Amino acid sequence: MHTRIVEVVEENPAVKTFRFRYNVKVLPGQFCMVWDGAGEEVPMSFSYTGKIKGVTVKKVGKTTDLLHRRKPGEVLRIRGPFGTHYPVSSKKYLLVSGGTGIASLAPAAEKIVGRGGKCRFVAGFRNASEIFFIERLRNAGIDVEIATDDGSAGFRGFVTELAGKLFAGESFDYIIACGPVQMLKEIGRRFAEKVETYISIESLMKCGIGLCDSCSILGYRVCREGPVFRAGELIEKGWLEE
Amino acid sequence: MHTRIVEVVEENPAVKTFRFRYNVKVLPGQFCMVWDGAGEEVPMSFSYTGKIKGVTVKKVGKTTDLLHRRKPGEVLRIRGPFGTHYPVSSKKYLLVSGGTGIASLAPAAEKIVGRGGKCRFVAGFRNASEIFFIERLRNAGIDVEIATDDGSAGFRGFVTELAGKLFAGESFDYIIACGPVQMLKEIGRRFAEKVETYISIESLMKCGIGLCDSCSILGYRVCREGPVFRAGELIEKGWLEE
Amino acid sequence: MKNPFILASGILDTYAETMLRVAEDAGAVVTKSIGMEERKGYENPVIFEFEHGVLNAMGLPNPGIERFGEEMKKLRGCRAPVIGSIFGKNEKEFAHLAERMEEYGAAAVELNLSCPHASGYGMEVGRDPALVKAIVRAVKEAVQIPVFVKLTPNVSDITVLGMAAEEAGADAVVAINTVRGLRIDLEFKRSVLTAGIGGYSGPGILPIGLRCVFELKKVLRVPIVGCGGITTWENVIEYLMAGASAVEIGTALRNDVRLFKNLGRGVKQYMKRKGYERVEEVVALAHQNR
Amino acid sequence: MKNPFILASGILDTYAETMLRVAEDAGAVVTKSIGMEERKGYENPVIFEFEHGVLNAMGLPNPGIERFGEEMKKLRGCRAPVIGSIFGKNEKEFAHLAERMEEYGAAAVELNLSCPHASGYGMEVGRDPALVKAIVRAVKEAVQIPVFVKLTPNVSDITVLGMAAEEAGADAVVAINTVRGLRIDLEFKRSVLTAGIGGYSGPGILPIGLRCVFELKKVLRVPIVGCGGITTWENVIEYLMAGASAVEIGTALRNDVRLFKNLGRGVKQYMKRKGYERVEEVVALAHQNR
Ligand SMILES: Cc1cc2nc3c(=O)[nH]c(=O)nc-3n(C[C@H](O)[C@H](O)[C@H](O)COP(=O)(O)OP(=O)(O)OC[C@H]3O[C@@H](n4cnc5c(N)ncnc54)[C@H](O)[C@@H]3O)c2cc1C
Ligand SMILES: Cc1cc2nc3c(=O)[nH]c(=O)nc-3n(C[C@H](O)[C@H](O)[C@H](O)COP(=O)(O)OP(=O)(O)OC[C@H]3O[C@@H](n4cnc5c(N)ncnc54)[C@H](O)[C@@H]3O)c2cc1C
Ligand SMILES: Cc1cc2nc3c(=O)[nH]c(=O)nc-3n(C[C@H](O)[C@H](O)[C@H](O)COP(=O)(O)O)c2cc1C
Ligand SMILES: Cc1cc2nc3c(=O)[nH]c(=O)nc-3n(C[C@H](O)[C@H](O)[C@H](O)COP(=O)(O)O)c2cc1C
Ligand code: FES
Ligand code: FES
Repeated sequence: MHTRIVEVVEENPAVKTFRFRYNVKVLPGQFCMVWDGAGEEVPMSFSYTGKIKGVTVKKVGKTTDLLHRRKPGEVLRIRGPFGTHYPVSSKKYLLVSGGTGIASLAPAAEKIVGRGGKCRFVAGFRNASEIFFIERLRNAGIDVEIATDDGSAGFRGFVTELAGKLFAGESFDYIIACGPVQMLKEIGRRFAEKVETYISIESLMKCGIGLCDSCSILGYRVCREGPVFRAGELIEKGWLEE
Repeated sequence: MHTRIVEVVEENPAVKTFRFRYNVKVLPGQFCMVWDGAGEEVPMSFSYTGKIKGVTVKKVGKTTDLLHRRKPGEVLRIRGPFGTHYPVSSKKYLLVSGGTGIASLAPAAEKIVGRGGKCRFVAGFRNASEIFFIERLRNAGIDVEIATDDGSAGFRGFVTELAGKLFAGESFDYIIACGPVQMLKEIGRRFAEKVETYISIESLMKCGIGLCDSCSILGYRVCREGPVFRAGELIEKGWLEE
Repeated sequence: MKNPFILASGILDTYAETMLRVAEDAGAVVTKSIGMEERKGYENPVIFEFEHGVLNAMGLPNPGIERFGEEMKKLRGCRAPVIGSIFGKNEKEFAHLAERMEEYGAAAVELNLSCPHASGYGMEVGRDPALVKAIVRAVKEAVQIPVFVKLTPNVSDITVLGMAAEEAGADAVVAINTVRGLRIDLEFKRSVLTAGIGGYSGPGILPIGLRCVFELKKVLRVPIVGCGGITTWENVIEYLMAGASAVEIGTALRNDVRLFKNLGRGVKQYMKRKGYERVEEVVALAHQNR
Repeated sequence: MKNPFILASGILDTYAETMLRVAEDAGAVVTKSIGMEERKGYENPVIFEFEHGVLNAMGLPNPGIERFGEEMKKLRGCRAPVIGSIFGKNEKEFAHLAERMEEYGAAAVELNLSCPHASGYGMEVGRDPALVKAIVRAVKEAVQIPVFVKLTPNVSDITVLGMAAEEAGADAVVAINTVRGLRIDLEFKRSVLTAGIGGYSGPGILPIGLRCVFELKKVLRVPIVGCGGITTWENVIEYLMAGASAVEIGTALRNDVRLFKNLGRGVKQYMKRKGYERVEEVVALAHQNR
């Protein structure tokens, strides 16, 4: 479906959020295929799942660079929502994001709190200048802690370490995480055996509808059986050794 | 849809009723395309519109002859229901049939009575040996009078004349009629200006779905804008002169 | 033409009265394909409707060119130009049929070189570029009115046929006629049509029609009339952007004889929204944007 | 083969792990078409899904025959025979690819002479009966395993290709690959696919695939594998009755990786109801009943 961009928000120098109307039910963790008619069609997680949907795009290459030039009023084609979603309930959650991983976790955190669940959120960034969405989360009453690689804000070090510290002091029903694959594997190694752990992974998407096999890992189509997986399921199949 | 014949009733030496399950809402006056996989596919009015549907077939040629050999348990393919239906309400009706025209009028009469309407039914046949469905109608509490060309039963003469007599003595809200085209034209001539008159006409059907024009008369597709027409509508277009 | 919508041949166009009705909203109407002699067509079933469209093998039923004169007479006052569709075995038949159509007052003739299920006619003739050329030449010599050539998609390369038609002087090409198709009845263990293989029309063939128009537009200078699978105004715009200057519509009319009116509204609104004033501005746009 | 359901080439068959998953319910699986060198394929969008099916122009992305050996190794324990699909420019490439597939343990090779959107490959080769013959001959000489030839419907007469394949020694033909098609994006005024024209698959092409199988059955003695548009078990029976001895299925798997299991149940129940014991009894029934 085609939709017009209603708002563009610069989250940090390399990340912009595009808001648009898309009248379809979307669950946190699901993604869409976004096409502006000029660049490539690319997968993006929904960073807003309410009435005005949104995707939050990091400029990393040709297409994301083109997308960053899009202005309100311009048209995007959205296919989706596709894929699995984060478990959302009134239980107690530890959410762990790395970089733009925060984009897909933010709506999950809001939904959990909305359902009466409890969230602790640890968000990792390379440095202070890359931080975004923290205000949004705090406004929703979510307790966020930050980790940066260089210590320019919050905890100095990997977000997985920070998560480990929190986990040592408190008990959680779920851990859900989104970020670079190395981070997700570390999450898997640390927590998957101890608590229900869900992770959202990226993969090369072409069709988005479970047809082409380009996104598959370990026999799972990331576009359909993922992008949100129970970490234990992947680990059983040898994901950590991959 | 395919369905199995559940019952075959011999109505008279040349007419058989085939009953079958067909779980679709059908209104009296509508027809279907019936195919047994061997002969041609032919249009037939629904003579039963309740749970177990039915068509009542007069043997007039190749295909109807083949149909007459079909036994319970054998398969028919039914397409439909197609076309318009008789107006059915709690008003007062005069129903006029000629020959197998009684097949499509019978369910209308039953529905009218079921709705609390009043029916007088005049049924024309060539002779007494061709009479059928009269029991059925009387069982439903409908007052039926018969006309035969040779006087072998009931009134001697055309059913249109008998209808004229009734009409002279009583007032009706609707006349609905089904039978040979000359009879229907006579109905039109006699009554269309005086009372709401609906007639069901036959025409050569191929597609049944309004595509091929084979059934069209006066710019109307009999399979879609018909087979039940308001007589006045056709008369305005010159039907009586055709 | 007051709008780009043309009634396709074979749909609601055997009788003048039905055509007059459709013509109220149409830019033009094409008659049922008419041949030299009366033909009854195949026995029923001649139609199979399913989710993605319709299969038909009518077998070119028609009253023959002589008797069709009566219908053409009734079409004299028609609000839209009447295009006479004709089918024949060879140049001679086509030329004769075209002459009669011209005498009857047809605004143009459309050569059915594409019906997929009548042996000796239609695509059996229209698949051969040399025959296409010969027939178009013969018809062009026989009549003054414009000559449209309706092409079959059931070929390896439709552009070869389009170029043959253009070289021979065709004034426009129409693409596409139905796609050869078959469905089987599981109970009766045979084709759903008496004739066996039929022609597939309706929304399921839209991508094939669009592809053919797109291919033809790359090589032709004469106007292209797009046909096949149109159900919505969006489909109409797609055909225009693929390279069609007008469209023919058949199958979708079964559910709505006034379809053209509704499509017209949709197309107009789209054009207004995008700032286009004339249909021509939309034609072949998809070729510019690669 | 434990059942007549074969995974079609290009769907969920680039990686061994996914194929192993589909293979649990399949009679056989065909690999993604593999060529001489790695190809990335076209840029996104390469897929367009709509009501009547899917258009794709992937551009034959594949790791190249050398690297594909790794996947084939992982497929050694596969519960279903693995058929290696290959595409090349000429006899030599095809023969080489087939040899490698045989070395890798493929149970058969399927020659992709039919992909409609990769220039220099697929149907551009497979439309020419002489080339088809030459390629099939070369492959037959190169390998011992059975050779399947996958045909394109985008031709005037698919039986000519089928006969060429049979004469050259093909052990089976597969019909059909996708149908050339196009859809246009009204906002972006261009094809919905980067490559422009793509291949149409899914339920909308069912009548075309059935028709091709029906036509081929009339002239061929080698078994035919039906393919194109199968979504339900009824569609499978239609293909069998049209003349197929087995079927390949692609597009419908996207919504149900265990589709074969469900289809198998439906087919079995139908056969029981009708008193057939073996699939072969159903094959080509529609040819008997005219
Ligand atoms: C399910 C899913 C959800 C995603 N959600 C987001 C999101 O919310 N925000 C966001 O900024 N990005 C997200 N991505 C990643 C995003 O799709 C890529 O960053 C984007 O496709 C890069 O396109 P490009 O042309 O700008 O980069 P390219 O020039 O193509 O490549 C730049 C880098 O991006 C990587 N990349 C390219 N294509 C993909 C792809 N399809 N999937 C993953 N990595 C890719 C390349 O490997 C390379 O490292 C998501 C990816 C997936 C699979
Ligand atoms: C809307 C509609 C409802 C009908 N309902 C009934 C019904 O309830 N019971 C019933 O017995 N008959 C009904 N008929 C008529 C029935 O369709 C024909 O009697 C039948 O098609 C004759 O087929 P045949 O092969 O046996 O006859 P043929 O050998 O084809 O012809 C015998 C006679 O039937 C006429 N006929 C053939 N085909 C048709 C046709 N499609 N429509 C009308 N007349 C035709 C011929 O002109 C000829 O006079 C209906 C027709 C229509 C159009
Ligand atoms: C019932 C039917 C009859 C047709 N008869 C003819 C015909 O006589 N001559 C012709 O050129 N095309 C004929 N066609 C093809 C249509 O004109 C048109 O090319 C085709 O149906 C595709 O368009 P659509 O999808 O809008 O129907 C017929 C199509 C149908 C469905
Ligand atoms: C995404 C996609 C990729 C395909 N790739 C190939 C391929 O690499 N080789 C091939 O021979 N056919 C390929 N095909 C064609 C299918 O194998 C099959 O012939 C076609 O899709 C029709 O079957 P279906 O309707 O069941 O999908 C592909 C089809 C799709 C949809
Ligand atoms: S992107 Fe095609 S199967 Fe997942
Ligand atoms: S039977 Fe075809 S239009 Fe009525």
